[in-house]
Amino acid sequence: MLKVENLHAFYGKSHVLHGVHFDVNPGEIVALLGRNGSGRSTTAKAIMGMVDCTGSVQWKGQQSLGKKPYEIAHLGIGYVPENRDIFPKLTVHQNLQLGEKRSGQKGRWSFEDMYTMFPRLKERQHTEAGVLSGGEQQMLTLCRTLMGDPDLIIIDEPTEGLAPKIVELVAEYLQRLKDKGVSVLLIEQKLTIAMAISDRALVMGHGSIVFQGTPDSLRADAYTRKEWLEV
Amino acid sequence: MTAPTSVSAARPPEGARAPSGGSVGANGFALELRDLRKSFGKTEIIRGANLAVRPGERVAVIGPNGAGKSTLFNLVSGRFEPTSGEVLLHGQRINGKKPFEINRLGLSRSFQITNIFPKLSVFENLRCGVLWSLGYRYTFLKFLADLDDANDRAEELLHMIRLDRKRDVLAMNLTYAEQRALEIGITIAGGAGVILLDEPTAGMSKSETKRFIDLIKEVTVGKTLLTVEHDMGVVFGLADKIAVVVYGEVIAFDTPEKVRANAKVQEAYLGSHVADAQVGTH
Amino acid sequence: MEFFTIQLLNGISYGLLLFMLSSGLTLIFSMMGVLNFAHASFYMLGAYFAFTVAQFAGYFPALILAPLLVGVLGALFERLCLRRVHKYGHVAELLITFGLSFIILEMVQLVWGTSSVDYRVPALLSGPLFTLYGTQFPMYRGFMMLVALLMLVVIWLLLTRTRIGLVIQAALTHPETVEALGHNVPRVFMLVFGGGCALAALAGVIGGNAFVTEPGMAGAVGSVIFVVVVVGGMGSLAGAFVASLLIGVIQTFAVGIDTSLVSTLSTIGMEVGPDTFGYALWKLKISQIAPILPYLFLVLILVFRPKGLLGTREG
Amino acid sequence: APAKPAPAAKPAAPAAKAATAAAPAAASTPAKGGPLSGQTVRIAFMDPLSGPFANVGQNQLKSWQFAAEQLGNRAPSGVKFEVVGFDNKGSPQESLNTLKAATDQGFRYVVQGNGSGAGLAILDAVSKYNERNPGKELIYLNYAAVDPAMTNEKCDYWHFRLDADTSMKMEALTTFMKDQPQVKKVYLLNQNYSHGHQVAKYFKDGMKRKRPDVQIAGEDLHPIGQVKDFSPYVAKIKQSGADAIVTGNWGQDLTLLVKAMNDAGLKIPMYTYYAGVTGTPTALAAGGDSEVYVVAYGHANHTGELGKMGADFHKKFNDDYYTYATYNGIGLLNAAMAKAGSTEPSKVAKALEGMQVKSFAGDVTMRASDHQLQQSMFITKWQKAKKGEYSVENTGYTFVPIKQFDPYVSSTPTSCQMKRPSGA
Amino acid sequence: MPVPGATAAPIPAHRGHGYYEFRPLNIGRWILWSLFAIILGVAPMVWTSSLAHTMLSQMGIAIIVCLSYNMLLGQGGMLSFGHAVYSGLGSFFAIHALNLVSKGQWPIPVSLLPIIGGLAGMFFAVLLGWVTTKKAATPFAMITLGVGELVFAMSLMFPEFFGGEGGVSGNRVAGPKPFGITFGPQIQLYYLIAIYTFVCTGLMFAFTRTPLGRMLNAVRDNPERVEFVGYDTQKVRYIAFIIAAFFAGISGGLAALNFEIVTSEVVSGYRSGAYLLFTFLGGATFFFGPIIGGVLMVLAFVLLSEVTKAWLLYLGLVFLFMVMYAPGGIASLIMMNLRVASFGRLRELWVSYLALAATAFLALLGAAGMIEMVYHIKLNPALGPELKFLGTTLNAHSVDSWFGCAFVLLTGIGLFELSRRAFKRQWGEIQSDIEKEIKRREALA
Ligand SMILES: Nc1ncnc2c1ncn2[C@@H]1O[C@H](COP(=O)(O)OP(=O)(O)OP(=O)(O)O)[C@@H](O)[C@H]1O
Ligand SMILES: Nc1ncnc2c1ncn2[C@@H]1O[C@H](COP(=O)(O)OP(=O)(O)OP(=O)(O)O)[C@@H](O)[C@H]1O
Ligand SMILES: [Mg+2]
Ligand SMILES: [Mg+2]
Repeated sequence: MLKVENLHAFYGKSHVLHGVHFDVNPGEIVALLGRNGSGRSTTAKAIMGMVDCTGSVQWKGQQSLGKKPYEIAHLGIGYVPENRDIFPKLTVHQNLQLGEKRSGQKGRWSFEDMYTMFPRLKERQHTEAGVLSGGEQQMLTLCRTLMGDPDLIIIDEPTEGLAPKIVELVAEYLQRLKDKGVSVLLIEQKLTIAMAISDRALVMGHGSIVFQGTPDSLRADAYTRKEWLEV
Repeated sequence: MTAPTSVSAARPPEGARAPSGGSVGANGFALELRDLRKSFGKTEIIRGANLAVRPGERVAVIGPNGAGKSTLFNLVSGRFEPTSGEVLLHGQRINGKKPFEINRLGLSRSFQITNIFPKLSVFENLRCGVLWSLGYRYTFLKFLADLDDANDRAEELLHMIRLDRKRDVLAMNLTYAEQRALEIGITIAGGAGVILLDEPTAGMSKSETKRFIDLIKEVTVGKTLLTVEHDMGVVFGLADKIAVVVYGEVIAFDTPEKVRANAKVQEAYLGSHVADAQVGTH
Repeated sequence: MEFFTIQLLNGISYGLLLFMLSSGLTLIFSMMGVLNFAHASFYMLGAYFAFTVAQFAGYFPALILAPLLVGVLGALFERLCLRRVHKYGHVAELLITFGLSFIILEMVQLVWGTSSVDYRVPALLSGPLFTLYGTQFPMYRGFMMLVALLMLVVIWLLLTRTRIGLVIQAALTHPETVEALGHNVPRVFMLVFGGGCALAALAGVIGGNAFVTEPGMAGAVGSVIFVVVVVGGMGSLAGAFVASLLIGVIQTFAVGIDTSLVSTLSTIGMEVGPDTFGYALWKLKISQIAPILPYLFLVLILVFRPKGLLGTREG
Repeated sequence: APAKPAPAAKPAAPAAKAATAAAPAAASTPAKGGPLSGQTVRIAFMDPLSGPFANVGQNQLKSWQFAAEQLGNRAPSGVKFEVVGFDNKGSPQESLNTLKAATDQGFRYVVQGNGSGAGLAILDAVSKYNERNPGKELIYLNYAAVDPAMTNEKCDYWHFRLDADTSMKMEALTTFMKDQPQVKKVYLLNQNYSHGHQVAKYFKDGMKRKRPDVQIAGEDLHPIGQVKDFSPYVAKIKQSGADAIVTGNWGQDLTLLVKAMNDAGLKIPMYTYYAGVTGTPTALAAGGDSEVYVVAYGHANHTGELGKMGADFHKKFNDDYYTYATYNGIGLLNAAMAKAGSTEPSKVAKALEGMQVKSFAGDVTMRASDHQLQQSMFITKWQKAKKGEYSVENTGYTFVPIKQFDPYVSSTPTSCQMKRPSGA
Repeated sequence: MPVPGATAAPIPAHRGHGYYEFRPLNIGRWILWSLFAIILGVAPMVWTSSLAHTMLSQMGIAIIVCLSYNMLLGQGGMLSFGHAVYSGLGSFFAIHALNLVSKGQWPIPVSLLPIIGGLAGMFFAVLLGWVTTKKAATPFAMITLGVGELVFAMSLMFPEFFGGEGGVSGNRVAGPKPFGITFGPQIQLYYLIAIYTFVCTGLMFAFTRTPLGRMLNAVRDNPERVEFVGYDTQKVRYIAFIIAAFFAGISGGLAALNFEIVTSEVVSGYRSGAYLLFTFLGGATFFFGPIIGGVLMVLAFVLLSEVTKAWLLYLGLVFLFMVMYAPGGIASLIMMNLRVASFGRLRELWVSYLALAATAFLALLGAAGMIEMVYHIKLNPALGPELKFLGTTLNAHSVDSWFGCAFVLLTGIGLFELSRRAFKRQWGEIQSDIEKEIKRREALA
């Protein structure tokens, strides 16, 4: 479904991704692991058309590289950025509204689904998102993207700042997404959870993919873990 | 134009850095919350929190998202004013005081979202943190370059947070982890005895977190430390005591072992196996 | 009573007029955070365009065409200039519109000359609408009030029935994220800026003949429209509306008040004479400062309520 | 303190450009030549040529250049005049810069009129310059700045005013109004600055003398240029029961007032100073019929040479010639230079004192005691132009003279204690 | 904050309290300041006309006021629309003081009157500043706008103090005359202004290196955090506001001496706007930017307007393009090139610069020719179609002139675009080389 080939990305003059190859199949959770600064977030941004890049990104057989972020979003890719870019002056509900690509569109998810998933958000529905607690903001970003009804969702560090119990909940929900036919590209720091729910794991190092395989094979691969994950 | 010198606020840095954890209040607590409450509009977020921290203690504050941990910090540090209840710093009541007044009384905090001076160099960032505590106030009759004590202290801090090499880099050009380190650096710069850290290791990888914990331990020797954390590895690695905040109340305040064993905490927060797993991987 | 009623009517109609002048600015300033110093210049362009169009096609086509033309110009300016400087922050945005206002002024003087043009109220709308206690209320004024109210409704619908307002406010802090959610942010910005300019021009079409169409007309409304927006509160359409009416009414009634501090002081038994220190200030009558009251109001509001009357943020 | 002689290092960039303005004099010029034939006097014109008041300044520059071209180069002196524009942007401080630029370029004659602020600045600076640079004196011809102070407490030997000052105009106006029996209650509405204060003050003084029965129904001062809507003032005027308005307002403060009165249907006469200034007639015409009187030293329907000049000016520039002071200005200089036998300002200034020349409305005299030109005054009325009357700004309206006063009527005393340079 | 010479010198390994350091950059600073002093001293000997002297005097005045404005804008992040209130009130008080001196009622030498102006500016800042600086950002900007409008309106209403339309005039030849210095001749006054300019610039620069100056930068960047390191942000802003007003007042006092007349225009919004525009144009992010801005302000108002009637149009266009392409002002352009120079790479660029300059000049020539023709047609129709333009004669009615100008313009633009692309590539390469070099040095350090 998503096929990334020979992707190079640049921030101005600095070359960050050096030929990334991987793909994501329908209904699959793929974990993208790696150390800080290895280029995982950049990969996500490159797919979304948010950084300068060359190479090829094919989405459902169509070249999406070179398109504008909003065009890519309309093709069905959702993106949850890593630093919780909630819109601080809008209410929680308005944040979610902005997730919809067209207002009032019918997709897999409704506002109610979101509020049942995280009751906390329902309580805070009419507060400015800027005053939400760190964790609440994290939940909000996730839901906001889901409102756009994507077929693939790229999530950058969704569990950061979440209480352990909520982390479990998120893991559970990611699996539910998968059941609904949504593919997930999960960028994670917390190995345990990533390994537990993903179908496949990718490890990134210095801007390229240095390992591809099942979580089990990664668990078995002590070298990769030591060299590229530092656990 | 120099601000009036109020003697009580001027703290000799050496004294503050000495392992005393700041002066001790009448009742022996460095920081005490008494039935603290805070409402935003109709919603009461902090519903009668009580906590008493002894000087030199390292306390981890944990609790579900939205429980009110950051809000507690905001109340204590003067960002918000409590609706009712009391905050005592070294036995002195500080509710309703402005952040800068509280800071001058010896309490300093870091932020959950990095909050530094992006267009100043690392060294300048630290020096800004140092100035007031050395009594320089609003003066414009002295050159910064001549303030030996401030410069030395800033250099020392620079070394402490291991950013020597980035001395003259603008803060906005630092990597995330470096910015977090700087955040801590500014927080401890003024030599406050009570330090509040809000999720200091968020967004860091395991190895960085580990390094960072060591750093925090090192720079807060002898101080009273309160830190919010979700990473149980950090919590158990750092804290002498744990305070559990749920729904705006402190439901438990005890040693790590006892807290972990506490069923109420398990139910409200830890969610059994993840906690174990995390602690395990550490 | 008679005086009161007439002044109330005057006050309300002046307030609505202020709202008409500033509605486009409210849209742009509140939504995009751009202090558009060229707003009044677009207002002037609207008047001049209408003057020219009206010569060929009549007033009512001009009422439509002039705002459209100016809207397109505004959108072009956003596209070619403003967009580039967005990343440098508010001061840069402000200065580029400053530069633009110079250019528009010079262009207007080149095309239409340095003097006023003979742009008249159409015959259909001239004459009194009704007469109250022997004072006429002009029909054109009624028309202006109507248009101001229409503008209010249209902007309100735009902001509440569409998500344009949300998109823009969100984009102020995290434009990239908004785009990643599937919204074409640059286009929305362009449309809003163009729309704001078109509103300014509409005010110009209507204000140009009610007042005077001359190169100085932009400068004349220049800063008072900022007062309206800021007093009302950034980000608040309702605020701007309330502020307009309030300023209109206060200013109008102040004209009728001939008391000064001297007279107030003397009623409480303090004698202030020409030798008293600052006598010039004490003897100032309220009516004398009526037209600058909005600025006083602005300062007081900002000191005691920096968010403005109904505002939600401080800028 | 002798100033360093200033070698004009900067090339005179704009001077050359505008100098071409003086095209060969029109064929109709009577009596060509004179004793100083062949000499050229360059006059620096300093008024706003850009910015909000550019329209007025541009018109006045053209008027000066036109008058120089038409009236120069002929008897009695035969001197040719060249008028060069300097843009002072209406600002007193900028005027001082343009004055420096002009002196650097060797100009010895300065004309200015648009605004007493700039006028007083120039008056003061010229005085100081002449004191500090003996032998290189400048003459300042003021053609429109009407602050009475300039010929009273602040009067200066090197300053000559061609316009009538506020007090003189008010003298004429009150003399006219005293004979209007229907005027019983007057409302004074003025801009809150020195000019507005003066209009109000001189009106009250004059009326008290001439018609003590006339009441002041109300008096308002409003901040200059700040009022967008005059309807509250109109309501107040109406409530006061006034049957006439006297105002020194100009620009939009005047036009908006007239419009508001029309809108409210308040039909009472307005006595004004500045309804004739560029742009105002257009705005007045667009506002509909109203009863507006203007007091001035001239009007739109002169006949004779001035009338012809007006027609030619209109043909040439498609603009109105209303700064008739240019006619007197050039005439006075011409005569004074002939009398002095020189174009040297120190001599010309002396000759100008008490100089009498023929003008478009009888003789005018430059009063020696304060350098205020004594001249006839007119009250004109704004109305639809009949056939043969001059259509002001192509509006189809005109200002018709309804009363002319001889110079003595509007002559006001002066408190000037002129300090004359030794030997003058 | 990156001030020339402020850029990092490597820290000496041993930092003792002896402070006997040899910092190479201090030499650079000495040179810069000496150069500044020399320029101030020599300028009137190079430009000798009386217009030039008054312009140079005004430049000194403008430099002080723009620098003081930049204390607010560049260093404190406070966008003021009412700075002229303080310089202007300074002017008024100084001229009244001057008149008292003239009358012999005040025994103060004329040379100290600017300080009276400064104190007056300061006094009003103390009075009005507390409410003004309560907030930063938009509320601050709008309060200054409101206060500015109020003061300006008042200045016209109170002729008793502000002198009405004619303002207040004075004669600077007054009081004692040490060494025969009367300040009558412009040149004497110029040197007084030059001394004030030098000293004030020095003081304002010194201010940037003091604790308060630094905290002001911190308040600009992150006011919230400042509160948590013990400082009251409002107080920081307030004190800085007062100091800025003091210097503004000094410049106002000098202006009073220079013009010997003060009218209400000095407190007008136009003035404040001009300070803002030209401070920005000079460059608000660098200390020396406003110096350039001040010089340009005088050049624009006095010279440009004499050269062409279209000066406001040119000014508008300059702002448009500067904000778009050099938002850091001229100072930032200079600093960018200095940086390249310090890595020894400037030499490679001069061909490109030459090409850029030549082509830009060409384009400008064409554009200016057309603009001048339009203005000529509009303003001087009666003078015939011919006009002089930079030594040639254009005919506004002839196709040739228009075609010629258009041709020059288009050729200029075309060539400019070509050389711009080449330059951009080259510049990019140099920049990335420099980045690499910096990284390398960092790694070594
Ligand atoms: N805006 C930027 N400009 C320049 N360099 C950048 C920028 N953002 C990231 N980089 C650099 O690109 C590299 C990859 O960054 P990226 O954010 O993709 O890493 P990551 O794997 O997501 O790490 P993290 O765990 O910190 O999120 C890093 O070296 C980083 O310094
Ligand atoms: N200014 C405010 N106005 C309204 N509600 C607020 C405000 N500040 C905080 N809240 C609410 O108070 C609650 C507690 O927030 P707080 O940030 O203290 O949580 P937290 O315990 O730090 O959680 P996390 O671990 O997720 O950071 C949240 O629900 C938040 O939405
Ligand atoms: Mg990342
Ligand atoms: Mg929190």
